[in-house]
Amino acid sequence: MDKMYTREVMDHFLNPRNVGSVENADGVGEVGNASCGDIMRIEIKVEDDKIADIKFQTFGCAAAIATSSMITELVKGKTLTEAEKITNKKVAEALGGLPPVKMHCSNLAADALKKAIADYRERRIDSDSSGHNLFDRADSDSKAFKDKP
Amino acid sequence: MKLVYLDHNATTPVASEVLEAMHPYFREDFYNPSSIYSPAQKVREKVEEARLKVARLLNAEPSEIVFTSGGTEANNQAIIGGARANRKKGNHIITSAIEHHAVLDTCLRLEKEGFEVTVLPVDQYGTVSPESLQKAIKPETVLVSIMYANNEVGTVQDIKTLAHIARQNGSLFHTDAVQAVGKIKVDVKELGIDMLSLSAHKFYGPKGIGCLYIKKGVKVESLLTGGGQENKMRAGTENTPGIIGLGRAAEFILENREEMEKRIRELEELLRQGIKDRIPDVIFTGHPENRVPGCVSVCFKYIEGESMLLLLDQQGIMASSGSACSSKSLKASHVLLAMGITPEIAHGSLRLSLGKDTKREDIEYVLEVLPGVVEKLRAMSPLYRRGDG
Amino acid sequence: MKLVYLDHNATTPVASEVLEAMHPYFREDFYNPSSIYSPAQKVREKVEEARLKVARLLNAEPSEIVFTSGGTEANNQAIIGGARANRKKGNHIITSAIEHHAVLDTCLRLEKEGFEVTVLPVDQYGTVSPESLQKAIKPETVLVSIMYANNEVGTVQDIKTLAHIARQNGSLFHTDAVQAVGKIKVDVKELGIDMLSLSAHKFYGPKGIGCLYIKKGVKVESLLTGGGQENKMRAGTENTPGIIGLGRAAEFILENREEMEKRIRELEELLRQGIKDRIPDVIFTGHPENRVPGCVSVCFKYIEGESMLLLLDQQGIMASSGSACSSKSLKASHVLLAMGITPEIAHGSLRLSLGKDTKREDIEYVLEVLPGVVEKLRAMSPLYRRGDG
Ligand SMILES: Cc1ncc(COP(=O)(O)O)c(C=O)c1O
Ligand SMILES: Cc1ncc(COP(=O)(O)O)c(C=O)c1O
Ligand code: FES
Ligand code: FES
Repeated sequence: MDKMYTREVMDHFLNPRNVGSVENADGVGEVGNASCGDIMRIEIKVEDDKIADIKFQTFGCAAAIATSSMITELVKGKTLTEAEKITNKKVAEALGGLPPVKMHCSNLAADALKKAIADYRERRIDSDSSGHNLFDRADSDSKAFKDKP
Repeated sequence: MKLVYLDHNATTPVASEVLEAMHPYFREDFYNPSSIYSPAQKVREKVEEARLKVARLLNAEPSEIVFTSGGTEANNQAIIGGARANRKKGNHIITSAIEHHAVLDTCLRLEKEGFEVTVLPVDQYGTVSPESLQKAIKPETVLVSIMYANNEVGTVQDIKTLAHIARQNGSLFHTDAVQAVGKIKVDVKELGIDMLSLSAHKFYGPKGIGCLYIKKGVKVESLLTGGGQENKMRAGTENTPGIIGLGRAAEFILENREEMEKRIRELEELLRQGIKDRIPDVIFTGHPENRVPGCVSVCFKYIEGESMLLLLDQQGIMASSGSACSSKSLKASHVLLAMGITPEIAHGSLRLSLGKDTKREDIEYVLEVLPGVVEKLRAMSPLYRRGDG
Repeated sequence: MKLVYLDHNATTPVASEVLEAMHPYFREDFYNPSSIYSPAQKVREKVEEARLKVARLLNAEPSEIVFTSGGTEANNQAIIGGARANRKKGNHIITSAIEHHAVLDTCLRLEKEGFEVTVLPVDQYGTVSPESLQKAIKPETVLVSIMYANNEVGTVQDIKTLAHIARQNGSLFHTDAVQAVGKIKVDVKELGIDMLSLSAHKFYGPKGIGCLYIKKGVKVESLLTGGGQENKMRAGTENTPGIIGLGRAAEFILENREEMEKRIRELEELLRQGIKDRIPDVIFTGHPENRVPGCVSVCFKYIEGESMLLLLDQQGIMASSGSACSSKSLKASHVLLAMGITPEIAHGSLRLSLGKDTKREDIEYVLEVLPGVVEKLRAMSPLYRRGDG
């Protein structure tokens, strides 16, 4: 795929980093829609306001998989504020660019991450005000899925 | 690396006997067949010989064959030329939901010009029912265009019955036989059709050449105007090596198709059974019986086609998928959607199309590689883990 | 028998380096360049490389090149597509009386669709005067199409000045450069034109491939609809060997044209002078200076072209004549008639067109044979006997 995808895209597609799910995730973000052909799900573990662990699962084309993989690498260990600053453009740049028809795939990754961080923050507020367990998996999962477009 | 080409519905290599037949017409006998001098007239003879061979393959008359630059041009010419030339009959066109874009988009273009277009639905196997045509057809129907065999799922239509309905109604019947010619027997007289498109590169002929069969007496406007070539039906200096290559490919098919079909159907069965045995959650698409040989169209749940293609490519396997990228999102195949397959599943489509040189080892290699590819992608898929979809 | 080919304006043999470049793409690298797997993507690269070479020959951008099945399709696409896409500007088209039928007949087709067509006259040398264009052009003129070099008499137009007039008026300017490319320098930027057609087989490339240059930003409707190939401008599986051959031919021209032109002009002069010296009552047609190299167009009084061609063919000389047989009677060339040549004289036209492989001996042989041929026919001619005409 010398022409269509860069070396970096192919590397992340063939050897995706951080695939899977985080045990007892602190935040979950899912964007996309299976009928449109792409769903991206990002799960994060937060420690000291930093992304201690991050995992993704993606249903989509090679560009979608590569951008998911790349974003997990870019933000791992970063503070939430830093992580939130990652734009779609930056992900695409880190991959050495994407073909024009594939640019929308990179939108998914940054959106999924933002959603995961928002989910984490929401849970803290919820648990702060209600005293519920901060890491109530079942509850948070259902919330994440309700956000599905 | 081992290379396995399983994309014969996209294009085929030129057979060595075909390339050999074409060869002299590039440099030695390069003359313009419309020229008057004897060396050019010899080329003219070869062009007419090629026309005869194509006619023979289709059971048509040589004078009914118009050479074009391929299947797309033949389809455009048939639909635009057929509809415009017979507009006094009416302004209604009927086609089907699973046509190639060269037919579908051309019908939609005519819609903008004031024609009314009815797109017939298909059933779960991709079949157009004669009843639906019977219901849709009306006195103003000038043209019906239904493809012979579908390029994605291989389903073959009952063209004879469909054409009969059109004829009873006095409407022209055209069939896009680009995926049928070379794979199954095609007899225009038996089918009772008015026009048929074919493309050489789908059956071991060269790219850039095809033809439109136009039944004697059927009026069709030409698409390209200029020199009076092809009996005024198609202007432009004849692509002589292409035409002679198409003729030779037609002859090759006439001589070898039956034997090829038998061999390819056997390998195809091996591939289907192997996939069934090795991979769970698969859905085979297309008609269970009425299918051209060699087309295995299958959807793997929870994963997406392009990713599959790229992983297969890494291992030297060349195939295709109905799933394609448009600027906004992945687009599922309009053929699979028309067959009622959900978009999620349609996104996971893979088409493996076999050809004359496909070997048993090739199939075995695919059966070795494919399960791992599907598994790898499923392991990444959020749909798979949750078990929905 | 000695064979002398002097009909290079009709078609040319594929150069050996061009055929060699095409060769791998028939069988080994036969892949569809729209496919995703790496072997197909390598073919895609070659297609884009060819586009770059063609662009370089014309001083255009690669994205401005749309591959077509030849000059005829390019002309049809430019005229129909250009006029339709810009209809809001108006419905007036201007062309000239000496265009190739692929332009002339296409304009007349548009006339039937409601466009108004003005056909500019030419002078005795076949030149379109800028003044006549200036007079004919009006606010509603959507498109002006004037050929760069004429196929029968070789006259070259002042495209730069003509295009300037069109541009000043906001009209699109197209030129049929099928007979110019390969023979003279063609620079689309310097000419300031919007569209240009070329055909590979006129300059040692293969038949069945050509291209349309469309300046960035110029809106043109596609002629063939279907798959989204050629940036949605031209549907159909790419004729990869053809495209790659066209690219190689463009490169060949870029490297060899100047040297070729010099050599061909010398031989042409030898031929002209020899005819003048040996045969009375001849009229050379075409512009005395502004002519493509290698085109000797001449009328022999009292005799008829087809008979001449057949006698020449008997001696292995291949040439052409503007005189062609239609079903009712001989038809004199519309080009010669437009130049004010009388039908009687126009019937006696002969075109000898030289090419890169033409040798001094070939010319000498023609000069040996031609006087006898003319004499033989004149001896039979009632016009000659009577001494009128
Ligand atoms: C069913 C069908 N129709 C038409 C075409 C167009 O043929 P071509 O690309 O040779 O113009 C194709 C293949 O591309 C096809 O599969
Ligand atoms: C001036 C001119 N325009 C257009 C064409 C048509 O080109 P083609 O026959 O390659 O389609 C020709 C040659 O036939 C020509 O000489
Ligand atoms: S996921 Fe949208 S096309 Fe890549
Ligand atoms: S003289 Fe032969 S065409 Fe009339």
